[in-house]
Formats: sequence, structure tokens, C-alpha cells
Amino acid sequence: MSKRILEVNDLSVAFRDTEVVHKVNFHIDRGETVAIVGESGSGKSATALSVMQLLPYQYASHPSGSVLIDGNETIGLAEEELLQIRGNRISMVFQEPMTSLNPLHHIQKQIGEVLYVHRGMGRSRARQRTLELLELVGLQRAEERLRAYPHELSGGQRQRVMIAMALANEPDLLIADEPTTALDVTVQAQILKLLDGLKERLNMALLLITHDLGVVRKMSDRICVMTDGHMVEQGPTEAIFANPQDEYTRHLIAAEPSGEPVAANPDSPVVMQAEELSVDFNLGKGIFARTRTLRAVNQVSLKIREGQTLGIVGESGSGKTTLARALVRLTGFTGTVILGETPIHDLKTSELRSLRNQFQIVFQDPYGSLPPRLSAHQIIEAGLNIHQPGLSPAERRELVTEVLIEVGLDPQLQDRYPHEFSGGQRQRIAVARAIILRPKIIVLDEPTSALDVSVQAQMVDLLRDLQRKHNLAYLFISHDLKVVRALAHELIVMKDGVIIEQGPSEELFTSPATDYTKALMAAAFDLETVG
Amino acid sequence: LDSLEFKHGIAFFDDLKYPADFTHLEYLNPDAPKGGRLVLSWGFSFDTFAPLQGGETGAPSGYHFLDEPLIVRGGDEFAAFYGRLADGIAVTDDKMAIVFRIHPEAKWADGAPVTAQDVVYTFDANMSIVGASYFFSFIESVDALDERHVVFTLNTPLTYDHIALIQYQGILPEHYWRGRDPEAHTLEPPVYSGPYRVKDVKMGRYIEFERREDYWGWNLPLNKGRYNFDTVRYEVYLDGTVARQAFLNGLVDMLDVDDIRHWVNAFEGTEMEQGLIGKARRNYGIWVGMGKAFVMNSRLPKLADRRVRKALTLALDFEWINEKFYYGDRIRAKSFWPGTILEGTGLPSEAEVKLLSGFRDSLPAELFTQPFNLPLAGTDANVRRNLIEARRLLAESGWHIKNGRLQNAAGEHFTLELLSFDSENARILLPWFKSMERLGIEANIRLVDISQYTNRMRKHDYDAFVQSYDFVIPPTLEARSNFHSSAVMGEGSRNYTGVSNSAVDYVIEAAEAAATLDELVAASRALDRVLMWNYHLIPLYAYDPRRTIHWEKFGRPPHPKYRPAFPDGWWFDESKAARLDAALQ
Amino acid sequence: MTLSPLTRRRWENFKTKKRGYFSLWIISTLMVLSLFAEFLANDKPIIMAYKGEIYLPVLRTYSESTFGGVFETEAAYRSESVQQLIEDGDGWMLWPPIRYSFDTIDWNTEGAVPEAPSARHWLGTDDVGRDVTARIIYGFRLSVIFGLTLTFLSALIGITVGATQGYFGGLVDLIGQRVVEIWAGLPVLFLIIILTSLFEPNPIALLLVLLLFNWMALVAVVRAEFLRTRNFDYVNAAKALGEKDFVIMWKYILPNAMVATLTFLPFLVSGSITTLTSLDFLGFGLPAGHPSLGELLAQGKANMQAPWLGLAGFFTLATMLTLLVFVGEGVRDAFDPRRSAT
Amino acid sequence: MARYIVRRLLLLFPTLIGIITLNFLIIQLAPGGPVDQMIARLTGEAGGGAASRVAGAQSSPQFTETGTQYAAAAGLDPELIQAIEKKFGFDKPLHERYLKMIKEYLVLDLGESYYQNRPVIDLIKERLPVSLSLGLWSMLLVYSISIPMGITKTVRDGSRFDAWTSAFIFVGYAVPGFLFAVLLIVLFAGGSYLDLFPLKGLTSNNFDDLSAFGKVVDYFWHLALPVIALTIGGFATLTMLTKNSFLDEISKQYVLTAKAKGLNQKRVLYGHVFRNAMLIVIAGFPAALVGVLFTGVLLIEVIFSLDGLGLLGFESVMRRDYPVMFGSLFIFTFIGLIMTLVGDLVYTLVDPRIDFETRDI
Ligand SMILES: Nc1ncnc2c1ncn2[C@@H]1O[C@H](COP(=O)(O)OP(=O)(O)OP(=O)(O)O)[C@@H](O)[C@H]1O
Ligand SMILES: Nc1ncnc2c1ncn2[C@@H]1O[C@H](COP(=O)(O)OP(=O)(O)OP(=O)(O)O)[C@@H](O)[C@H]1O
Ligand SMILES: [Mg+2]
Ligand SMILES: [Mg+2]
Repeated sequence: MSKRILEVNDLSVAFRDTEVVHKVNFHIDRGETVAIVGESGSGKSATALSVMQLLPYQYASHPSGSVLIDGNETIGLAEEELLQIRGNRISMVFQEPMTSLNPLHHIQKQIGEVLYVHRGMGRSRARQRTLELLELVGLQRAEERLRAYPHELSGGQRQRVMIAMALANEPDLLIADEPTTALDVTVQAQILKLLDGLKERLNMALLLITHDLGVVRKMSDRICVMTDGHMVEQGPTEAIFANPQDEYTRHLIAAEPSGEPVAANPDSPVVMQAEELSVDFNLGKGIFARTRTLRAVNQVSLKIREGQTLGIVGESGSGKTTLARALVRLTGFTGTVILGETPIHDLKTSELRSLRNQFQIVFQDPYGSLPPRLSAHQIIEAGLNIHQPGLSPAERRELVTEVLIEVGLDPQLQDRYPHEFSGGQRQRIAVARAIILRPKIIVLDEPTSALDVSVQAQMVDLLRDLQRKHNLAYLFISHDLKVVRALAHELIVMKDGVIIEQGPSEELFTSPATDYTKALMAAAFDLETVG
Repeated sequence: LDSLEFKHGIAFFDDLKYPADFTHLEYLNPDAPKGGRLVLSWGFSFDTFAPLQGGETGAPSGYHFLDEPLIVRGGDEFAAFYGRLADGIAVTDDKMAIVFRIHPEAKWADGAPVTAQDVVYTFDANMSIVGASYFFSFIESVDALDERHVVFTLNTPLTYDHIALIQYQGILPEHYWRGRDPEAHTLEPPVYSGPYRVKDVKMGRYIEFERREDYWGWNLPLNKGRYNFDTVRYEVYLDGTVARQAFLNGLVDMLDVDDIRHWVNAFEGTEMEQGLIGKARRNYGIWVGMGKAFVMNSRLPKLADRRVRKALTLALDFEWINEKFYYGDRIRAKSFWPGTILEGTGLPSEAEVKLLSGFRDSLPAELFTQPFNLPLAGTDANVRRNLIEARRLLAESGWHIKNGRLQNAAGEHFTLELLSFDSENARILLPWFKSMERLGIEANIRLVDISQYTNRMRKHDYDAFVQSYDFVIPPTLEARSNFHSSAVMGEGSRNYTGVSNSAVDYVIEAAEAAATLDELVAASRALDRVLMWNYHLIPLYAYDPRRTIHWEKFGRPPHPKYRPAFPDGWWFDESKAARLDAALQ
Repeated sequence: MTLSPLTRRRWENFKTKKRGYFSLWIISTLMVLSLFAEFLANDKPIIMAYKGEIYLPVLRTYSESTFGGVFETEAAYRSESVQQLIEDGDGWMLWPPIRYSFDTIDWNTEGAVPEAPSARHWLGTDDVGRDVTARIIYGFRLSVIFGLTLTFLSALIGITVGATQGYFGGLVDLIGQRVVEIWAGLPVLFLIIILTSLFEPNPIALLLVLLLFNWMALVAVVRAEFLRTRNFDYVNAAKALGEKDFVIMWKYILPNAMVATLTFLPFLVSGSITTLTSLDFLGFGLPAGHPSLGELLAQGKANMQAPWLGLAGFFTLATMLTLLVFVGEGVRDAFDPRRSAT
Repeated sequence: MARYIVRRLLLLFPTLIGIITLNFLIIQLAPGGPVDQMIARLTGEAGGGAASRVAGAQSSPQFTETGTQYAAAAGLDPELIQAIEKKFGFDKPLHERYLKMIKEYLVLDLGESYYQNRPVIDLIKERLPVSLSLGLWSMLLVYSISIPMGITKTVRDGSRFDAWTSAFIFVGYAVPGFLFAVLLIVLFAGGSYLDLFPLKGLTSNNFDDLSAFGKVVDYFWHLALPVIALTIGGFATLTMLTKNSFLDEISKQYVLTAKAKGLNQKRVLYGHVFRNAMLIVIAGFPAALVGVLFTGVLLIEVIFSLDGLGLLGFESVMRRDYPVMFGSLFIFTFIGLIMTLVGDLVYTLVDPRIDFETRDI
């Protein structure tokens, strides 16, 4: 057993005729953690997928390079041999947990399958182990959730399922592509600790792809920096942080969402207001099963004011997404929601439709929210078609191009289909779709989770800019407290579906009242201090 | 009863051919060996033994294999019947009643004797059924005089037709059917008196009959040489192509092949060359007429004109159709009862002229001076000649071409819709349509299903239709409903052509009144002539002898003119069968 | 007209799938050719001269009397007499490659019909003595137009109904489904009998009659696909944008729920031709004389001694179906975002 | 969910009544009814069962000319027509007949055939074995071949295997079943070439004497040709549907996850993609099942001389045997309705995201 578990030499990746990864080199030893950081769209995921030989090879190819696992070439390896490696020796946490789970299998089956296939574990043992794993990744009430389908889980819960699945076999190498984006800081800390523990215990190697430099700093032994398909720099973590050589690296380390929220008048008119809003989900809707209900959002009241940002933070699974969806009436709820002066909770669908241009939502799962057979251009322009029907195609194209530039995407790419983008790029398309309408209020559910720090900063600037210019209101959901802090005027902390604390943002950050908030802030702080 | 004179049979228009003490029928072989087996194909599914059910779902039962009627028809006579269950038949002088005397030996298969009461039961049961009561509407009542004598009291004087209808009805054993319903579905073979019993049956699949040694009637002279096979089996093949394969496969011994295409083509091969497969033709017997005819509705103004009907007749190229579609194997019908003594061939006889003399003015002059003939076509030149003549006739009756279409003065186009329920007909009509096109007539075929067809026929809602046009000779009773003016207009009348012609009426009445064969012949021929010369329908081919294909292992009796004994007169020939087996090995 | 980049991309994709691309070419060529069937197979000359004047019988109707004949109806150019007339008038005739139209009866076949293939009749004649090649050319045209129209209309209705049910769910679905069930409970054959008794069967009438029932083929699958897809997040996203229900169904869901539809379409086309066949078979189809491929097949069965009839019909149908399916596959691939080449 | 099921079950009644009512009204429009049919019988015009319309000219051996010939003689007197109308109950006014029928149907009394003097139920029961045998086996064959074939074609999309199987199934689809059946008979069961299979029926005549094993062999020996003829056209749509549906799914993200788990291809395809792709295949299932049972097989039944429901249905229509028509319609729509309900429930089992609620958003 050699020390070097993975060695990548001169690896290039091309989709059809475009090369997106150019001759990258890196390696990982057992027990080592290597982080790949870099610009969104720089080819990190493509590189990771190459290692697993999971690129869409109908049109993807490797113009050059080799991937050695344990010293054996993997590129071009026969399918059967790959099976021995995948999921067993190397496993992977995909970047977009929301779409990566099989929608029709409950999670027990999805995790148990790995155990069965590679370990030959029987049903009950596999169940046992699955439970164990779920608890390890911090999923509460794991027992109940064994039979949950992915769509019944929150973003963070799904991500943890993914992680549990990847860890199930205690692989030699874990490739984790943005494993903690959807997790609140406390859980994130728990996961990172778990990974660290495994590393120690099993001598596992970890290839960590992330935007979170705090995490990188805390976890990784070495760092590889990618931009534009090139690996511009690599070296020991401390060395890179202390003395970044490359221009881009320097830029990356320096970049940080900062600054203050836009100055705003605390008495500006309320654009959206919710009163005693609750959402119930029916659980276990088997044919004859009696229905249990889960109250995901419980008696929530809130106000969003013009030109201001309401931040929502809280534990993963606390009902943030559900609340957001309820506010824009994408899920059934009880309670009242008032948009400006109009109550919209009991509006007819058709009446509501004409108001839709006033409030928009960016979904937590950008991939799932982009129709797969429409090009980015079509997706973004759709809103224009509805609410500004007078525009000519040329004018629309111009507006789309403009907004793409705003969110930092190359407008050249606008005729691509969603799956041809990187995770971060998709997220920006989703944001672009919402902001192109210049609505009064935008609900943003984790809009920056897949973005690298520099782009994140750019995005925050953009949002602030828009707020300033157009007096926009935001409902901003994020786990990234830094970003929240940079944007939010007011803050809501949620747990188990209820608001446990609420108030001006700065106040909450500096002097949290409840234990939960304190813990949350502490965890964030903790990570930061590591950095 | 005592005043009645019982005879062994009854004949119309002529005397009985066979005397009371005849030993056998000439068209049967009294020495035919008994034994062997015959497998026949049956084209329909069946599911019941109920003797009086109206559907087509009754099991096949051969020629009186199970049920026996009082009398049966003589096969080589024009209209004669001989007793089967009855050994004596007597008619009262006023012809208002007929008495049958049951054969003293007649027994049911269970040993009980056949009685007059059985006959009463049978006809009473029949007359309570909607359909059957209609056939027997001429019967006032049926009564048993004693154990052996049964009297049918009629409401009109007895004619040939009444006997013919009585002849069809098999007699049922009352003691068996009391308490059972002869109309109700049953899978159990009931008690009968006939020469066979059901040996094995799977409804809808096959039925096998076995010869009964204890049949009471083996010594009847009528039955000498009949019912020779030990077993007779019917196998159901719903599809014609498959039935032919079954024959070639040896699963079926004998097959009727009435489609000439298959008759000519389907059985060619080494077996045929070696003479192992035989082809037999046999008469339809008393069932005569046109196998296919285009019948025009002369109720319609456009078809009321004889010249128009003749023009349409001229447009038909029968010779071509015969050669191309029928391999030249069909005979054109030039009469309503072609090939019989009733056909109006040659010039009218004196008797006919006499019958028609009162109507000379209304009849075409040619009738008296020329034998009737249909136009001859078959070559380009003939066709053209016919069409030119047709065009002339149409013009004469006021139909001219305008913009390529035939119109009358009122500007109406000449169209002709042929009603049919059989898609096969389309094929035969198309060549005719093509010719009519040249005359500017737009013709088309309208295919409908049988119910709709009947419905429209009842209402006479058609220009013309394609159908077989057949009669059971002599056509005395049918002629009235078919051609008599009294039947012309009413809904449901069988006068489909709409003939309304006093000459026709007159000769029909003459035929009905005919007492001798000569009178009948003269009247029927005169009727034939008048109808044909008026071109009421365009005859295609006559019923020609049926086509049967069989493996060469049978003997066959001489062929009578009117009612061949098929296959009940055939027998299994051991030597031929052995030769066949050897050749097929 | 400028194609949008995406359309162009799809077209490029389509072209790379050689099978479908060539099939499209072949089938278009065949269709265009069959549109000019009158010039390929006809019993009238394309162009002719009589007494120094030029005539175009294919395009115009001339009576026999024009050429000095007797009949005022259209000249039977194939008949000896008319040919003689034209020869007498110092005329000449230029015939189409096949000198029979679909309903031309060859009065001069060798023996009984159907006649086996020969130089005179490339694919033999049918059992009325009509040239099979000519009938196939015209029959192809009729069948293809019939099949495509019927399929298009049935798909339109079927997809609309299925989509509406699946998308709205609830009461719409519940009632819609019951209505469809009741409709599906109708005895088709019986209704066809009734309907054909009300009017004389002709292609358009039959098309409408078949349409009454054909549309149901797609309802169930489309409904299922819509039931599923309406839960997807991108549909929610579209709703959040304020898209109209119709647009969501048409633009967002349908393209992703087209698998069944696209798969079925080619089969529906050839299926509607076979439906026509079975109607012909039962005698409720196109009236005699129409060039129907169905009739050819029915003849094939009735005339086992003439295998060329069934074979010719079968090959025409099989070719047509295969081409259509290949085109369908090409289209499917062209629209599949993941399989497309940039 | 349970509420939904109850609702659907309750809706069965109005649906069935709707179907019956609609059909009842429709037959009033029909030109020519049982009365005409009866008359046609009496006058000998109906000759040659309804099936002869499709069976091709096969004349049955008519050894006795029947009495019907003479019936024609008298012409149709109105009394007869009245009598026939009375027999079929057409003398009563429309609403009375309708109510009577509904009442009888409520107690599941499907009535008696007009012509066969038998309860409709019996007729159907008698013919069920044939139809079930044909329907179920051919369906089984089609499904068990098409789905794996479709999946294999997905994996080997564009390969030679793909092309050849496509060619094969398309040709199969284009071959008209009845021609193919005749061809099979001539080639494999006829007197001219091979004689390997029986020409007709579902079992041999000596079926009852066979051993249990012999019975099974005999049964399949008889079924071989008809089932082949029935299925030959059935592979194409299902195979292509499977293939296309798989192609659609196979490039989705969750498949990548499954592969990353190290599952072999078979497990990926059958364990993961299958369920996602099968929805539309299932969607077509109820219709297909009812279809094979009730329609579609008429010609095959005729050719192989099988008395099945296809023939019964066809004949009842042609003969205007309304009780049989309604009875079989009733039973089959009933089965059909249950099947669609089951189908819908299966949807929710296959895909738990599916519900049938209204969306009010
Ligand atoms: N299927 C595809 N077809 C064409 N181009 C693609 C495809 N997938 C990814 N790309 C492109 O390849 C480049 C690299 O993508 P990749 O997903 O590796 O980025 P990434 O570094 O993971 O970015 P992110 O941080 O946003 O996830 C991007 O520019 C993207 O647009
Ligand atoms: N369709 C559903 N059916 C049943 N339960 C659901 C459903 N959707 C969400 N839930 C549950 O509701 C709770 C709240 O979920 P929600 O997605 O709102 O969490 P969240 O705060 O957005 O979490 P995260 O930060 O992980 O995205 C979770 O426990 C989740 O399991
Ligand atoms: Mg990525
Ligand atoms: Mg969330």
C-alpha cells in the first residue's frame, strides 16, 4: 500500500471542443487533506469528477493526463474495475446535494445500498449502520427520517445524507465537493470534526473542494488554487495563506464580503408582512397510512421594509426554506401574508400572477429550479416576456446580457443549457432570473452558497447596489453569517419552525440573547478565529 | 279419416316418380358399404343443441342426422316429397287440411315411439316463437287424431310451399321436452330419432356423430344407401384460409370452395397431379337464380325508364369480369331461374304468347320476335359498341352530357349508389363503374353492415344493390312478393326492384293458379321474359354447381338434378383410402 | 428568418444523427414526389399533340369528342379507339413512366387478376386488375397525409387533455378522467357504423371519425408525466415568475414530458394507417376505388395465391414507419439537452 | 390518500351509469337495430355469421337449404315486426326501457342475449379463458422482452445491436397481425410446408386425458402461434418507450451519484433508473391490459378459430345484440376503471412526489 493514494498528472478536461481544465497536477497522500479552491467555474468539479471517471463521456474527454490511484492508471479503466474503486475506496460528496439524491428512494435505501453492495451487509445491520451514520452527521430524529424521501428533507439535511452516504464505507479517499454549503455553522463544525476524526482513525485522505477559506485553513494540509482551468498555485496551507504567489490567490484571500448594509430608514414602508404564518407537511402518505403532520413553520410573523434586508439564519432544517416558499405562496400555509397593501394569502392564483413581478424568489437548489431544456437565456428572459411583453427580442437579449454581466457570468455562455454550467454559475443564473425583473422584494434562499469568496463579494455588492438604486427589499436566508452581516438590517433566528430571536441585525450579532444564537455566533466566530 | 286416401308421398305439378313399393332411390347407391369416417369443415362457431333457437349458434347436424321431419324431398323430382317419419300423407278434397300418418316403427332414440302428439307439440312450440310462427302462419291448427294421425288444418288451400315448409321442421319428442325449454341454451344433446347420435362434442370446436345401429329407419327405402359413414365429424375453422390449410393438412376430408380463386389456385400441387385430391361439382338443386346481380330500384324516376336500365346493362362487361375474376368459370345468368325448365329461352312458345297477348302494347316488341340475350362485351370494340348504344339510349330518355357529367333537362346529375354489405362486391362493381364513367355517370358503392342494410332495404332506400337473387323453384309464392304490383310500395315489401307491371301481375297469377307442369312452365317462362326484357336487374352469374374439394377416398352416387344427397349419399371407399394412404406415406 | 441560437444548435444536432437526417430527406423526397403522383403514374399522357395543338391531359380534362370521338366525357386515353383517334389526328403522346393511375383497370392483363409482377406491372396488379405500383404511389400520399394529419390532431387534443388533467390535478383531473373514461367506453366500431351511415365515408369524414377516438392514446401517459413534473422545482420557479399556466405547461413541462409523446408519434402515424386498414377490412373504410394501403393488405390476405399484394403493402408500411421512427429519434436527440453537440 | 380512493370508488357509479346512458342514447341513433337483424335472419339475408365479414369467403357446407328461403315469400307483415319489437322490448317507451336497464344493472343483472337465449354473463365467462390466455401471455411476453431490450438499447444506443433490434421491431410493428398469422399458419401449421403447430383452438381434443405436464405443454403448443402473431407488433412501442424514457433519465444527476457509489451498471439501471423511467410505461398499462382483453384480437381469434371476447364483441355489434354489447361494455369498463385507479395508486407508490391534489399556488 503506497503512501500516495492519488496522483493527477497533466490532466485536462474538455467538453466537446472546449477545454475547461488544462493540464493540472496534484497529489494526495493517505491521511492528508488537500483543498482545491478557486474561482467558480474554474474546473474544480470537473477535476474531481475526472478522478472518479464520472464525467459525461459521451461528450467529455481528457485530451491529456493521467489519474493514478494507488499508482494505477484510472483513465480508460474498464467499468468493472472502476466499480471496485467507486464508493468503496474513493467516494464523493457532490456539490449539489439537492439534486444528487435519487428522488424515489428513501434515504435508508440510498445509504444502505452502499453498505450492501460493498460490504454485503444485510438489511438490519445496514439499517443500524445507516442510523449511526446519520447521527454522526448530526441529523436529528434520524430514526424517523430513515424512510423520508429526499424531497421531504431540507437542503442541509440532504447534504448530510450525501455525506453519510460517502462515509458509509470508510473510503481511502473522500472527495468532498462543497460539502458544507448548506449547513449552519454548528453542524458544519460538527461535520468537519467528524471528517477530521475519520482522517485520524482511518488514515483517510480528503480532497476538499470549497469556497470557504475558513474551512480550508482549518482543515487542509495543502491547498491547490485553480482559476480558469489552470492550477495556478499549490502548496502547504499556511504557506499559501501567508505568502500567496499568484495574483489570483492574493485576490481570493483578500476578498471577503464586507462592508455595511445599505443605510436604510427603519421606518420605511413595509413591503411584505406575514402574520402567524404556519406550514404543515403531511408525513407518511402511504396509501392507507394515517397522516401525521409536521409543523415546519410555526406561527411566524415578520415584516420586510422597503429598501431593507431581513436576514434569516438558523439551524439546518429549521424551516427557513419553507417559510420563504410560503411567503411567495409556493406552498400551502395558514396565516396572512400582505404584499404592500394587498393580502395575498387568499388571492386567486390568476390575480396573484399579475403581482408576481413585485416579488421574486431565488431557490436554495438552483439546479432543480432551472428547467433543463431551456437555455440560460430563455430562463432569464422568461420573466421579461411575462411582465414586459412589449420588448423586442433584441432588447431582451440586451437586458439579459446586462444582468449576466452584473452577476459575473460570461454572456457568451447564455445559450447553454443549465447542466452545462458549474454549480456557482447556475446559482448566478438563478439570481439573474430574479433580479432582471427589478421586483420590490426578493426572497434569496442561500444565493451565495456555491460562490467563491470573490464572486460572493461581487454578489453582495451587486445586491447592495440594487437595493440602493431601486430601494429593493430582501429576505435573505443564509448560513454564511458574514454575508448576512454584510447585508441584513434586521435578523431573524429560527429553530424548529419558530422564531426564537429577532431584532436589528447588528444588535443580534453583538449581543445575542438566546443560547442558541449565542452558540451559532460562537461557532461562526470559532471558524473565523481559526482562519 | 276413413274417407282419406293415404299415399307414401306427395308431389306437385306432376306425379310421384317412385311408386309406393319402391326399394331405393335411384340417386343413391343401395349397395354402398357402411363404415369409415368423414371430417368436414364448419365455418361458424356454435354453442347450443337447443332445437328451436333462432340464432346461428346451433350445432351442425348434417342432413337429418338427429332430427327427422315428417317428409323429405325427392332429389330427382321437381316437387315431390316422400314420407320419413310419416308413412302416409293425405290431403282433404278442399285442400284445407293435410293428415300425416306416423310410421308404426318410428322410435325415438330412447326407445319411445314417435306419436302424433309429438308432432302437435313440435308445431305448437314453433308457433309460439316469433320468427317461426311467421313461417307457419298458413297453419290454422295442428291436432292429433289418435296416436298415429295428425292433422294440419290450414287457412289457405294447400300449395307446394306449405309442404315445403312443413318438410323443414324436424319433429321433437314431447316426452323429452315437456319440462324443458326447446329454445333455451343447452349443452346436452337432446333425444332425437335420427340415424346418428352425438358421440363427442366441444362447443365451438368440433362435433362428432356416430352412426346408430338401432336407428328405426334403416329399412326405409328412402334411406337405402344413405348415412354410410360410421362417424361424421365437423371441425370448426372460422377462417377460410385456415380451413384450406386444414384440408391440405389432411385434417379435413372435404371442403366447399366457392371462391373460384382458391378453387383454381389453392390446391395445385403434387397431390392434385397424382389424383389424390378430387374436385366435385354438385347442383344447388331447387335453389336457383343469380349468384350475383345488380338490382335497380325502378321506383326512382331516373331508373323508371327501361332505356336507362338497358343502358346501364350495356355498360357492364361481364365477359371481362368472368375471365379476369372468375377464371372464365362462371356462366352468365340470362334468366331469373337459369338452367331450369322454367327459363325463358328461345322464342316464346304459343302458350306464353297467349298469356302475354293482352299486353303486347306495353311490352317491348322484341320480346315476341327475339330470344332474350344480354349484350356481349369482352373486347375493346364490343365494349365501345355497347357504350355507344348506351349513350344513345340515355340521350333518347333525356340524359345528356354537360361538363363531363350526365344530366337531365332539370340539371340533375345521374348518380348511382350501390348498396351492399359485402366488401367483396366492391371488386366486381369497379369495372362497371369505370364504364359508367365514360357515360358520365357517377357511381359508387356504399358498404353498410347487415342491420343497416336490412333497414334500408325495408324502406327501399337505395338506387341499386348487389346481392344474390335466388328462388326456390317453382317460384310461385316468391314471385308475388317479389314482382307483383300489389307489393310494390309498402315498407318492408320484397319487391325490391319496384316492378309494377300489369303483364307481370297477370303471369304471376297464372303461375300461382297452374295445376300442371306445362302451365307452370309457360307462366314462369313468360314471367322471366317480361322481367328480363325490362332490364329490372343486371344479372351477373348464375348459381352454377357448387365446388367441393375432397381427398380421393370416397365413393359417390349418381348426381340427381334437384337435390343431391351430399354427403349423406357418399361412402367411404376402402381401396381408394388405402391407395391414398400409400401415396401419402 | 433567423434561427435562434438554440434552434440552430438543435438543427446541427439533428444533422449529426445521420440516420434521422437521411430519413428526413428520404421521406420528404418521397412525399414531394408523391405530391406529383399524377405525373408519375397516370392513365393520361402528361402532354400530347392533336392536329398540331398541344394538350395537357394531366392538368385539364378533355372530352373524347375533342379528338373526334363519340363521348363527351373525358377521353379514355389508354383505349385503342382513342389512341387510334389521336394517331389519325397526327398526334403524339408523352406518357408518365407508369401508365396507370391508382384506379386504372388494365383491361388487357394476360390472365386472371391479380396478375404477377412483370415488365408491364412492376409489382403486379391487384385483384381488380389495377397496377400495384401506381396504387402504392397514390396510397402512400393518401396514407401519409391522412396519418400525419390524424396524428397531429389527435396528439394535439390528447396532449391538451392529458396535460390539463395532470397539471391542474384535483377536480379537473377527477372530472376530466371520468369524462375520458366515459368517452373511452364508447363502442368504437358501433359508432363508426352509425357515423358512416350518416354520411358517405370519405377521407376527411373518416379522419374526423377516427379523431374522435384516436386522441385518447396519449392522454394517460401525458397525464402521468404532467402529474410528476408539476412537482418539480423549476415548475415552481416558473410559477414564482408569474408564468401563465398554459405557458408553464407548454414551455416548461411539455418539453420535459415529451418522451412518451415523441416515442408514440411515429407509431401513431403508422397506426392510423393500420386503423384505416382494419376499417377497410371490416368494410367501413375508404370507399372502394380510393388508393388505400389498407385495402392492399386486405387483398393480400384474401389472395394468398398472390403474395406480392401483401408484400407490397407491408414493405410500404414498414419503410414508412422505419423512416418516421428514425426521424422521430433524431428529433428526440436534437431536443435532448444532454446529448447535443455544441 | 384513503379519502381519495374512496372518492374514486364512489365515482365509479356515476361513471358507469354515464357510460351506459351514453351508449343507450347512441344506439337509438343506429340505423338498423335488432329488429332488422332479426328480419335479416328470418329472410335468410344475414347468412354467414358476422365473422364472415372478416374471415374471407369461406362458405359453410350448406347441406340443407333452410326454411328461411320461404319466409321471404310472404313479405314482411307489420304484425311480425311488432312481434319482434315486443320480443326485444322495443314496444315500450324509451325512458321505461332505460330505467329497466339501469335497475337491472344495479343488481348486476346483465340480461340475456337477444339471439342466444343465454345470460350475457355466461357468454362472457365462457370466452374469458381464450381472451385471458391470449391477452396475458402476449402481454407478459411483450413486457418481459421489450423492457430489457429497451434498456439494453439505451446502454448501447447507436450501436449495431441498437440498429438491428430497431429494424426488427419496426418490421414487426408494420406487419399486419392478420397477415402474419396467416403466414405463420401456412409455414408452420399448414399442409404445404412445416406441420409443427396446431391450426386452431386452445387445447387438443384429448386435453382432458393428458397428464398435468402434458396439459401445460399442450396449452402452450396451441398458444404459440396466436401469441406470436399477437405480440409481433407489440414490441415496438414499448421497447422504444422504455429506451427513450431511459435515455431521458440516464444523464440525470442522481444516476451519477449511483455510479459514484460503485454500483454496477445493472444495479444502476434496474435499481435506480428503472423506477424513475417506468412511470409512463406504467401509465400505459391499464389501457394495454383492457385493450388486449377486449379489442385488438378479433382477427387473430378468427384465424385461429378461437372463441374469444374480441369475436363476441364484434359479433354483438354487428348483430345489434345490445344486451351482449352493453354487458361486455359494462364489465370491461368496470375492469378498466379499476385498472386506472390501481394505475393511479401505483403512480404514487412509484413516485411519492405525485399526488392528485389541486395546486392552489
Ligand atoms: N456539461 C458541460 N458542458 C459544457 N461545459 C461545461 C459542462 N460542465 C461544466 N462546464 C463548464 O466547465 C467549466 C468548469 O466547470 P466546473 O463545474 O468544473 O466548475 P467549478 O470549478 O466546479 O465551479 P463552481 O465552483 O461554480 O462549482 C465551467 O466554465 C462550466 O461552464
Ligand atoms: N415536502 C416535505 N415533506 C415533509 N417534510 C418536509 C418537506 N419539506 C421540508 N420538510 C421538513 O421541514 C423542515 C424544514 O425544512 P426547510 O427546508 O424549511 O429547512 P431549512 O431551514 O431551509 O433548512 P436548510 O438550512 O437545511 O435548508 C425539515 O425538517 C424538513 O425535513
Ligand atoms: Mg463545482
Ligand atoms: Mg433550506
